Amino acid sequence: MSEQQAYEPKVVAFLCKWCSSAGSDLAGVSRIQYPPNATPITIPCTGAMSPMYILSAFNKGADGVLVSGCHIGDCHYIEGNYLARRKMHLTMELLKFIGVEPDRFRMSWVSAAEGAKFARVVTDFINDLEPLGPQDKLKKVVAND
Amino acid sequence: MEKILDKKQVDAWVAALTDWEVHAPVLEDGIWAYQPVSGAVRLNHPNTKQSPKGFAFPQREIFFSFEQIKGEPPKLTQIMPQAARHAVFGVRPCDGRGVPRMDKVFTDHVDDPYYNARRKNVAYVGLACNKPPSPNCFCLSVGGSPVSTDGLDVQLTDMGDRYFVKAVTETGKTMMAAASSLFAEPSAADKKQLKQIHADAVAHPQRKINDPDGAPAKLEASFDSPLWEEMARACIGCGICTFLCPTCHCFDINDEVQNKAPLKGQRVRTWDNCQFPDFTMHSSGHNPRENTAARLRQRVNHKFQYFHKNFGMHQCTGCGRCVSECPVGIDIVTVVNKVTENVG
Amino acid sequence: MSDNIYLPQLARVASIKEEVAGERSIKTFRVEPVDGELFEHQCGQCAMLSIFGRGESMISIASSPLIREYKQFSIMRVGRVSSAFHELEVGDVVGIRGPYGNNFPIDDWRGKNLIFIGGGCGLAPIWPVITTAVAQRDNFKNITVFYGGRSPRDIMYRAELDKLRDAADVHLSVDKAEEGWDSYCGFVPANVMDKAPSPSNAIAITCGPPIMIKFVIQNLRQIGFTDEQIYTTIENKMKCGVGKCGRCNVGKDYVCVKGPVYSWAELKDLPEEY
Amino acid sequence: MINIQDIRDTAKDMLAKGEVRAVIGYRRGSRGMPAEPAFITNPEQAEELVWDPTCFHNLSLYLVEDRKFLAHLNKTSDAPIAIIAKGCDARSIVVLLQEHYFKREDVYIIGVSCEGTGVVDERKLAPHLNGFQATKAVFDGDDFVFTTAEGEKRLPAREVMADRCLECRNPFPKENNVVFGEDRTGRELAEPFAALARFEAQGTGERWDFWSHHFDRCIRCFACRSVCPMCYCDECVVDSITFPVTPATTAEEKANRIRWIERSATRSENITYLMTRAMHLAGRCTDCGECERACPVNVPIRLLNNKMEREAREKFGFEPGASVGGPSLVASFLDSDPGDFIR
Repeated sequence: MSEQQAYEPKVVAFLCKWCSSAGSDLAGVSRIQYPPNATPITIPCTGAMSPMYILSAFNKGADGVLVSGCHIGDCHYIEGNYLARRKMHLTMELLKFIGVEPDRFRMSWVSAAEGAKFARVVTDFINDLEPLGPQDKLKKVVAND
Repeated sequence: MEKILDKKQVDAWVAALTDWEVHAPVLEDGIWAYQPVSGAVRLNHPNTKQSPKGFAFPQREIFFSFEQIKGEPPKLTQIMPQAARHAVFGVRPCDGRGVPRMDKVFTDHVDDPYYNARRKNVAYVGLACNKPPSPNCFCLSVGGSPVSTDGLDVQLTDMGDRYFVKAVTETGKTMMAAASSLFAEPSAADKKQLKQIHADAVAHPQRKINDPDGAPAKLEASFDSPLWEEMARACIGCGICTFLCPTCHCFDINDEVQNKAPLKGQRVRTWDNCQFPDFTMHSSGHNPRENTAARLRQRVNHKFQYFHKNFGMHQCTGCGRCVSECPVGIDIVTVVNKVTENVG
Repeated sequence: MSDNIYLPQLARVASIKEEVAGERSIKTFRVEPVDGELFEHQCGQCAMLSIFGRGESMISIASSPLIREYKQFSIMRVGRVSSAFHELEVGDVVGIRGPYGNNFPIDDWRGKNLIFIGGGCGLAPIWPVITTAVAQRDNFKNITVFYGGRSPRDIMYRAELDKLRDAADVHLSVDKAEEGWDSYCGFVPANVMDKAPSPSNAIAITCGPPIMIKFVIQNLRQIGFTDEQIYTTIENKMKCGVGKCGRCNVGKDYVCVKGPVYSWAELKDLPEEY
Repeated sequence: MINIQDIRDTAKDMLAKGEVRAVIGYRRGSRGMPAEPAFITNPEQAEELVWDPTCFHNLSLYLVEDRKFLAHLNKTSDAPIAIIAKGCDARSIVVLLQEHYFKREDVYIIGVSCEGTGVVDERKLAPHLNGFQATKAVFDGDDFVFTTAEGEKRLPAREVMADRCLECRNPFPKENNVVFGEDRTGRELAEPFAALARFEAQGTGERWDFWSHHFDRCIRCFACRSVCPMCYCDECVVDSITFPVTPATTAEEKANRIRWIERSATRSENITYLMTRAMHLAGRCTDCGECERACPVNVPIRLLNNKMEREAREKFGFEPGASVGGPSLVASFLDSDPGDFIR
C-alpha cells in the first residue's frame, strides 16, 4: 500500500443470518450509503460466536470486529443472543484488559428490518476506528526475529 | 592464553568488544535470561532459566518464503540468518558442553546451513561454577565438570574481586586481544588460587547418576521395564524439560501462510518436543510412542543410550533444568538410577 | 543444486493417474524438473515432497532409478499434504528434495530368486526394485510377485502388473471373493503360504500394512526363509529427512537415514517403535 | 492442625478394604523440597503420603487422565479413585462434575483444609534463604518451617505463601467424602484481586506494554495447559498438535482442519493461545494457580484468569465450582446481564 492511500479500516462483521445479515442486505437494496469496509461473515446465531473467531480475525489483520445479532427477545433459538451477550462481554473485557483499544470491538442488535440502523452502526464503527490507525497488536508476526 | 581481569574492568572489556553484540544473564520478571547488554555485566547468576542454545538454534527459524500467483510456478526465496556476532557471557560449563553436542547433531551426515550460519557467529564466554548453582546439578555424573571448558571460547573463574580469564579458542584469544590493556598476567599465587578454586569446585557434592558408563547398555536392556510407566505416571506431557534443555534439538517444520490467493508464506522451523503426543503420530493416527511412558523412555534413552551409541557421549550435560523445572517432579537422575538399578 | 538441505527443487506434475478410488484413494504422479535435472536415487529411497502453503511429506520413490526423465510417486490420500496432492492438476508445480534413506541392496541379489510380496499401497515402495529387476532380467533367476488388495478395485498398477507377467510370476489376490475375480481369494500371507515359494537361493521383499507384514514374515519363516533373506521397509513420521528433527528414530537410528529398508535380521532386534 | 497419619490411615484402610482403586496424593520428591504426585495402590505405600506447604499440585488433573486412560481402554471404573484435595482442588472437581466429566461416585474426595495457610511460592521463598536451598517444608500453625543446610528457618506463612492462597477465602473443601482440618471459610489473609485492581488502574497503553512484553516471552511449552485439570479437551482448538486422529478420521477432516494458530511462539500466536485459554477457563477456573506456578518463564497467566473470575463474580454473580448442581457461566444467563455495551 502506498503512503498516499488513506487508511481504510478493515472490519470483519459476524452477522446473524436471521437478522443482521438480512439487515445489511436491506441497507444495500435500500441504497443507504455506508462505508464498504466491512467483510460480512454470516453465522447461524450470535450464540454460536466463539471468541476464537474474534481473535482469529484480529490475528489475520482485521482492524475492527463487529458482532451483530437479534434484539433481546427475538432470537430464533430463543436464548442464543442472551448467551452471546454474556460471552461477548467477557471477550470484550479481556481484550480491553490486555490493552486493545475498546473501539476495536463492537456489538450491536440489528433486526432484518433495520437497514438504516445497520448502516449507522457500520458508519459509526468506521468513524471510531479511523483515528486508531491500523491494528497491529494482535496481527500475525511475519518477520524473523 | 591466561590472564587476570579485575571485575571492575569487565564492563570496559564488554565495551571494547565492538565487533560483537554482547549478551549476559539479566534478572527480569523473576528469571535469569540472556539479554543484550552494553555494560554493567554482573555475573552473579545461578544459571539462566533457558539454556543459550537459542543463539545458534532459535525457537523459530524461517527457511524460505514462497509466493505463487495462480497458474504460475511458485517462487522460493531462501532466507539465511543475517545474525550479528553474538558474544554470550556467563555460560555455565554444562551449557558450554551443550554446544559440541548440538554441533554434532547439526553437522553429522549433512550440514544444517541455518545452524551453521548462526553458530559461526556465536562465541561463548563461560563462567566456571565455584559451587553448584542448582541443587539439581549433576555435571560430574555425565563426564562434565564445574570447571569444564568444553564448547567455550573463553573461561572465566571468579576469584573474588578478579576473574581468572582463560582463552580456550582462537576466537577467545581475539576477544581478549580486543582489550589487551585491561588484562594482567597471572602471578604464581593467582595460578595456585585458581587450582584450589577448581579443585574445591570439583569436590563439591552434587546429585549423582550411579552408573553413567553402564547406562547405555542397561537402558537398552530395560526397554520393556514396567518402571517406565511408573516413572511417567505423573508426567503431564508439557515441553518444559526439552525446551529448557541445552541439548534437545528436535524440531518441526511447517508452512505459515499469510495470504492464500495469491499464495504468500514461509516455511518455518520451530522447536518441537518428544513429550507432545503428536510428535511421532502418523497421518493414519497410529502413534509409535503413544503414551507418556513411551515418551519419557524416548527422552531418557535419547540422552543416555542412543546419542551415546552414535557419538560416544551422553546427550545430557547435567544442568538439572529438567529436574528443577518439571511441574510434577519427574527427575531424570532418579529415573536413570531406578531404571538401571537392578540391571546386569 | 543448492547446498541448503531444506530448500526443495521445483518439479512439475507431468501426469496423474487414479489407481484406487474411494475414501483412501491412491493416485500416481510423475514429476519432472522445472529446471535442470532431478537428483539420482536408488531403489527404496524416498523424497520429501512439498505443496507450498500445505507442507511436506516423505514419500517413497516408486519409479526405477533407471528412469531419469521423471520420478514417480503413488500417494494415498490420508492427511493434509496427501489430500493437497490429490487436488493437483497436470502442470502444477510442487517441491521435491532428496533422496533420503538407504536402499534395497539389489546388486547383492544377482543370481538369486526374488520374491516380492506387497499389499495395498505397499506395492509402491518395492515397485522400483521390481521394475529394475525386470529391466535387468538376466541378472536374476525367478522373479515372483505376490500382491493383494481388499477388493479388485483396490489393486494398484493393474495394467503394469499384467505387463509384468512376461518376465515374472504374478500372483494377485483379493481379501474377499467377488464376482469376476478369478485369481486367489484371501489375505496376502495366505496366498504366500498357498504357493509356498522355495527359500533356496531366494530373497523375499515385503511391504504393506503392518499387520500384513507381520504375518508374511511369520509365514516366510515357516516356509524356511531365514531372517537374512527377508527384507521389508518401515515408516515413521518425518520432518527433516536428514536425521536432525528427532522424531523418526527406532532405537538409536533415524529411519530417514538408516531406513527405510531393513532386513528382518536387523529389524527384529529393534524396539517396535514404528 | 492436620495430622498426616490420620490421612495415611484413612488411605490405608480404604485400599485394604478395596473401597478405592487408588489414592492420589502427595509424597516426598527426589529433588529437594517440593512434594510430588503419588499414585498409591498398595496399603503399605500409604505411609509415603505427606501433607506440607509444597503440596501445590491440583491433583484433580489425574482424575481427568484416569478417565481418559479408561476411555482409551474402553473400560469403565470398577471402584472409585480417592484423591487428596485442597479447597481449590475440590472446586475443580466440582466443575468437572458439573461438566459431567465423571460421576460423583467415581471419586472419593479426601478433603484437606488449608486452614489459616496455603502453599509456598518458591519464587517468594528464594530471597529468604540466603542462597540456600530448602530440602523440606512443614506447616506449624501460621508459620512454615524450612530445613536448609544452614539449619531450620521459620517464616510467617503469609510472607512466602502463594498470592492465590493469600487471596483465598475458601480454603475448606466443601465437596468431600471425608475431610481433615478446620473449616476456615471466609478467612481474610489479603484483599482478593488486589494485583488485578492495581493493574487495571493503568491506561490502555501501559496495559498493552505489560502484556505485549509477556506475550513475547511465552515459549509455548504448553505447561499451563498440560497442568490444568480444566484443559481436558482431547483437541485443543488453538493448536494442531492435539488433533485426535483415529483410523476413522477421514483424510477430508485432517486436510481441512483449521489451523487457528501457527506453531511459532511469536507474539500474535501466543496471544491467540493464551487469550483463548483464558476465555475457555472463564467460570471454570478455580484459581488453583497451577498454570502460573508451572510456567517456566513467569508469564502472569493468573492475572488473566483472575480478570475473568472477577468479571464473572461482579457482573454475573457467578462463583466457579460452588456446587455440583450449579450452572455453567457461559451456558447460562440472567435478564440482568449487562448489555449497555451493545449498540
